[in-house]
Amino acid sequence: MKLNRRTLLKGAAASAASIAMPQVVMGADNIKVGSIIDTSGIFDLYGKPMDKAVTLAIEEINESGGLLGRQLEKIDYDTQSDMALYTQYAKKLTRSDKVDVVHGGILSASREAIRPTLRKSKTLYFYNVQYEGGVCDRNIFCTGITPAQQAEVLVPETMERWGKKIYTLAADYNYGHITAKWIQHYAKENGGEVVQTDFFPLDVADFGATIAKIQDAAPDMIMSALVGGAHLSFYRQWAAAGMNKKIPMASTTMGVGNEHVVLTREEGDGIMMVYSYSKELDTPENKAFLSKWDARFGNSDDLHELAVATYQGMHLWAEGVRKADSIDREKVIEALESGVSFDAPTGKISLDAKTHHAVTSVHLIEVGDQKMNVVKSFGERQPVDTQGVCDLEANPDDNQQYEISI
Amino acid sequence: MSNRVELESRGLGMQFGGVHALAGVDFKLRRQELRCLIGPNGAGKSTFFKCVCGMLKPTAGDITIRGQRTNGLLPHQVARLGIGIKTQVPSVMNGLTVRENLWLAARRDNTSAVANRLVADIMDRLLITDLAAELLETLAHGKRQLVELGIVLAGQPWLILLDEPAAGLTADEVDRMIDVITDINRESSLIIVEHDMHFVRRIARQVTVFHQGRVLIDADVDTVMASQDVRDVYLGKQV
Amino acid sequence: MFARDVLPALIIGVPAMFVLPMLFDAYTLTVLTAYALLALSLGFIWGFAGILCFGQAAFFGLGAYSFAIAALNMGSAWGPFFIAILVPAVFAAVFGALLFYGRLSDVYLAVVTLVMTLILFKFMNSSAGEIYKLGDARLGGYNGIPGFETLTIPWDPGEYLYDESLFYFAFGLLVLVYILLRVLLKMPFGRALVGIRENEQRAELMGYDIRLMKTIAFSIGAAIAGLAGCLFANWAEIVTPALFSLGQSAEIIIWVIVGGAGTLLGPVVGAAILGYTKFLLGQQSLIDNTFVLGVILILAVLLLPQGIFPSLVRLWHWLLARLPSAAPLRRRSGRSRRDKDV
Amino acid sequence: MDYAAVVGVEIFYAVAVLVLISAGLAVIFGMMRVINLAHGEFLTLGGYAAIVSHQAGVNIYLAMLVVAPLVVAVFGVLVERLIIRWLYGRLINTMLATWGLSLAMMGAMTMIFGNTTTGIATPIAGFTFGRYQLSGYNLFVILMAIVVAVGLYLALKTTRAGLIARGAMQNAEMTSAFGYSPSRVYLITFAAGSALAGLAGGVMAPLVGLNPASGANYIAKAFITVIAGGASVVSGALASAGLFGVISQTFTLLTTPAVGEIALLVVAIILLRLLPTGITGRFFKGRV
Repeated sequence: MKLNRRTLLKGAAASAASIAMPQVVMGADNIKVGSIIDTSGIFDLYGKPMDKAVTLAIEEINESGGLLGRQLEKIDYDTQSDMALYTQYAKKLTRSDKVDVVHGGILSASREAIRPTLRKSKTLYFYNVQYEGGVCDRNIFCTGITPAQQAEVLVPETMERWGKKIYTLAADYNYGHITAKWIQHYAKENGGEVVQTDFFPLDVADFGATIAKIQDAAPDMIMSALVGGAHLSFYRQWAAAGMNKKIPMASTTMGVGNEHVVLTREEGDGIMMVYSYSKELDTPENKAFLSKWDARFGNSDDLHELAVATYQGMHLWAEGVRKADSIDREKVIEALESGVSFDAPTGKISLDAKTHHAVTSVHLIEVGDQKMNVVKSFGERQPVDTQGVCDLEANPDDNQQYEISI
Repeated sequence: MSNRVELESRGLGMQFGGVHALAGVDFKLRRQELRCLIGPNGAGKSTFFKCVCGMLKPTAGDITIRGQRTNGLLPHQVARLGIGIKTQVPSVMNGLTVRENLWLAARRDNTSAVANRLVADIMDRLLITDLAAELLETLAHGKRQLVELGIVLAGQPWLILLDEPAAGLTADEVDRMIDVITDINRESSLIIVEHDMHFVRRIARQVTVFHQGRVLIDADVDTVMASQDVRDVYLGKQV
Repeated sequence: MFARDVLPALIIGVPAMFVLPMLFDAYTLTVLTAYALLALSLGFIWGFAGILCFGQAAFFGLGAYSFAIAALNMGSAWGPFFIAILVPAVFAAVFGALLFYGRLSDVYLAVVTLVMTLILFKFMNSSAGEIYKLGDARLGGYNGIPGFETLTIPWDPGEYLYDESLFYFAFGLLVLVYILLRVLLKMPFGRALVGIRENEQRAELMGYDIRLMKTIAFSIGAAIAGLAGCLFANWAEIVTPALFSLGQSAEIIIWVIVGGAGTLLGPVVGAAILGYTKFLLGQQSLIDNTFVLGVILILAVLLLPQGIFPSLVRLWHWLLARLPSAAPLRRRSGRSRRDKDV
Repeated sequence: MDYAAVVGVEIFYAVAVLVLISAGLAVIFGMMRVINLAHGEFLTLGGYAAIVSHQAGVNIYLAMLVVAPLVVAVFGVLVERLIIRWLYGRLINTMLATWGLSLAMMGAMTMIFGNTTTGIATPIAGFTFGRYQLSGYNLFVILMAIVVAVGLYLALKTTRAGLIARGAMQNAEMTSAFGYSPSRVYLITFAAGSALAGLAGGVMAPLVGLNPASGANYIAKAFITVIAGGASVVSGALASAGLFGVISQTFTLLTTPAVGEIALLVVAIILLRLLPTGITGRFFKGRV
């Protein structure tokens, strides 16, 4: 009966991947890498390049002989931007596919949906996305940047250039609320003030009233932590009112969805941000990475921060396996905690044992000519926000996402 | 025949926007009476009918049924006073069978066993037992009129309001309808709104003529038929 | 009643409960069961009481959220289980009374229920701030509420209901609710509801208070949807505002119409088939999933307006009627036409 | 004072957007008793038509005001012939079928255009008003809404086609007695409603980041505006757009956008509860 069920499922799920790579070839000896990402639905803009990044990293590792002499096998599911499917596929990955590690999740909600399942089933989990910080769970490694890593650099740098009165606009969910707090924190620390913070539900696409309100408040600069397609309208309407010539803007989120390419030069030029990655980074690692990406996928138009973080997350995990010389979860976690690093496209990246978050370089970026031009780079930034609340060395059994209070 | 007044309206008025569909109707119905309401189109008889059964809320005056003031009661509340209503266009449950239609009406006040018996009796009386399992949507107009009458009877009302029961019936069916109505009248009072004067002549004793939202004349059938005023109204002259 | 309504459900339901987990994964079956229950709730109020609610997802979401919030505050899960049924039922009773006593029907009813769902959706989505807190539970906005207690075996609080045991529990509830609904529909209240669906005016003239009866039916539907939401929350271990979304409401309607409105089994089958289809579609990337669902809905409305299940029943009778020994069967097919409550 | 003027423009703008996005739906609902739940995707399609044609070198105004309505009208003709015409008189079924169409279009546009957000820049620069910057394009949107409302009113009231269309809605047989096929009248009405949706999509395109799921942002608002407006096409849409625009914008200015949206929805529920046939069902009976 067991066999019956498996064949039934496999037969029905005749995905392109499994056609291209028949079951027989996939030896039982392969290391199974589970990947669950939204490659369709409203988040596929983020998910598709991330999926490519997983593919690229696996192929690289396999070409260089695999891990522990075994080949990596990618088992991926499209969660269709539907949170219910995350739980479902996570259960499938752990119970019937029995993967050795899971990389994936985009939204925090999707991460929180699968984190308990992966923890219970003792499956190592890598979450490779810029997020609000605060997750404290020994089973997970978060390789994306967190708000403090951005705001710590972005707020003082832009205040120095533009002035001390900040008007913050943020997406109305966890990420936005927490980022807004950090903006406020660093503004105060550097002697400035946030005159007003407005939150916008993710589907709000009309910012006319807000633009009027901002003018009334007359700030020196705008800090935007707006997210997603609907919020792109803000930059457009802002420029349409001619405001981009009057009040400068910085953002912790613009560019992740390649917004700077969608916006015209008129609309986008001059916006400043801080990220760990820009395609314009002039380092040999980045050049090499870009040429590999281009060779594999034709062009790198859709490449973004999250895809690079995913690529790096895959390699960090591989480093951990190599160092542990085992695929056993406990040994890999110990190896990762003992300090592994990777010379990544973004610069050197390593993992903080206390929080399981990334220590990474960040770069001050200014949009110009639809490119993210690097103005200044800052090496080895600690995940200070999560470090403030989480210490897995002291409490290895901790299992929650802290809301950082400042 | 008892003389007790069972339904009465005093100064009943109904206004739609600026139009007075009813302008002070005084009306009395006694026990076991069979009353026909006639009048040209727009005379107000259907509006009166709807006010009595709760589908419209009158804007002036009072309706009293067996001593209880019923203005503003809803149709189901009026129905629960023991009043059965048959509408102009047969209002039946198309997707249900004849038996189910009758049963729903019978079951409201009775136990299932009593309701079943009642339904069987009524189907016998109306000679529709052979249709018991047919869906209403498959029945011809005349049968639907009969079934609707059956639904009304299944509620065991003491007062029945019929709106144009003869409309669209064949000559044979009209004969049947008249028999049934006469039969019903042995136990219940009836108010019948009707256009068809031949039909009225065959069943009515007392007739109320509506005109321009008022009662023009209220008399026995022969008087009404002989009245010059009534003829003028039907010929469209102003009175 | 027992022989015609309860027995067949048991004869099919009980073996199915044990056979299905051998064919499919229990965790997939559990969520399909929750969906089936949700479809059943709409199938009941739409198919039998004639109330087309465009916002059945609201009660699903309310059930799930009530469960999560209560579980976080109470620390155990059986109290919340009943709260998850009660809250949507009470909410629907109040909201339904507002609508039905105001005589809203048809399109206007559809719009108002849809708007109500949107309000809940927008509210839940913008509840990320710290002030949105019920007891120990933060509403969490877009990210939802994770980390609440889930159901345990009543006599063994240490043992969680999950995977196969959760499936047995959910499926048992589905069979139970199905049987209760069938029995309800055979009772005078249920029959009168069908009467209201067929002709409101006539039901009123018969003396039935349709406002009250519709409100009660609406509330029963909401209770079932809340139960489905509670099961979903137990399965997913997280609740998010997406539960209230228009997409979720749309899916429920699609399940019911594809399965067949006017039957109880149809929506269940529709939800199971389409839910599984969606799951399978997620394992390929050739064709967009939303596109497939949309096309299915269009085709269902155009070609099978009565739904798959009643169409199959019709086909069955059509075939029977053409068999050589059809004479006695023909009469029966006439009977079964009236038994819309398949 | 300047601020009041700026706020006033914003409120007018909000009303204008509602009028624009609901006009097509109002025509189709008011004249044909069909609710097109794919209306949001019709707008999105109009947006894509404008953006793609502009990127292919078409003048931006031509793209927004001509190409977008034309493309969507042609698409509307197809939809009417393939889907809607089989369902006339079955309100709920048309709602369900067009809901399916909405999902299918969303999926199809995702497959064609990808799920990336695109857009075009606004062709009109902002200008200074006292201490404030105002968006010139917002004024253009207000102007377009006025043109649409007046044009629609005149078309229905004074032209022969409008008369026939209104006649067909009252009594289809009479129209055929006059020698016009009701089927063609329906087709043309649906195409006209689609064209209006396309126009709105085109005009809105420079203001928003467009992606295949954008329609969802519009449909609920348009739907509520039209239903709350009631049966009269122009006066209904104007009345409810005015009410909702003022309410949502006022609440947005005073509090947050989330409250603004919720306020709009709550008012919609109260309104429909009190006036179950919409504003015009009560106050403007029988007007256009």
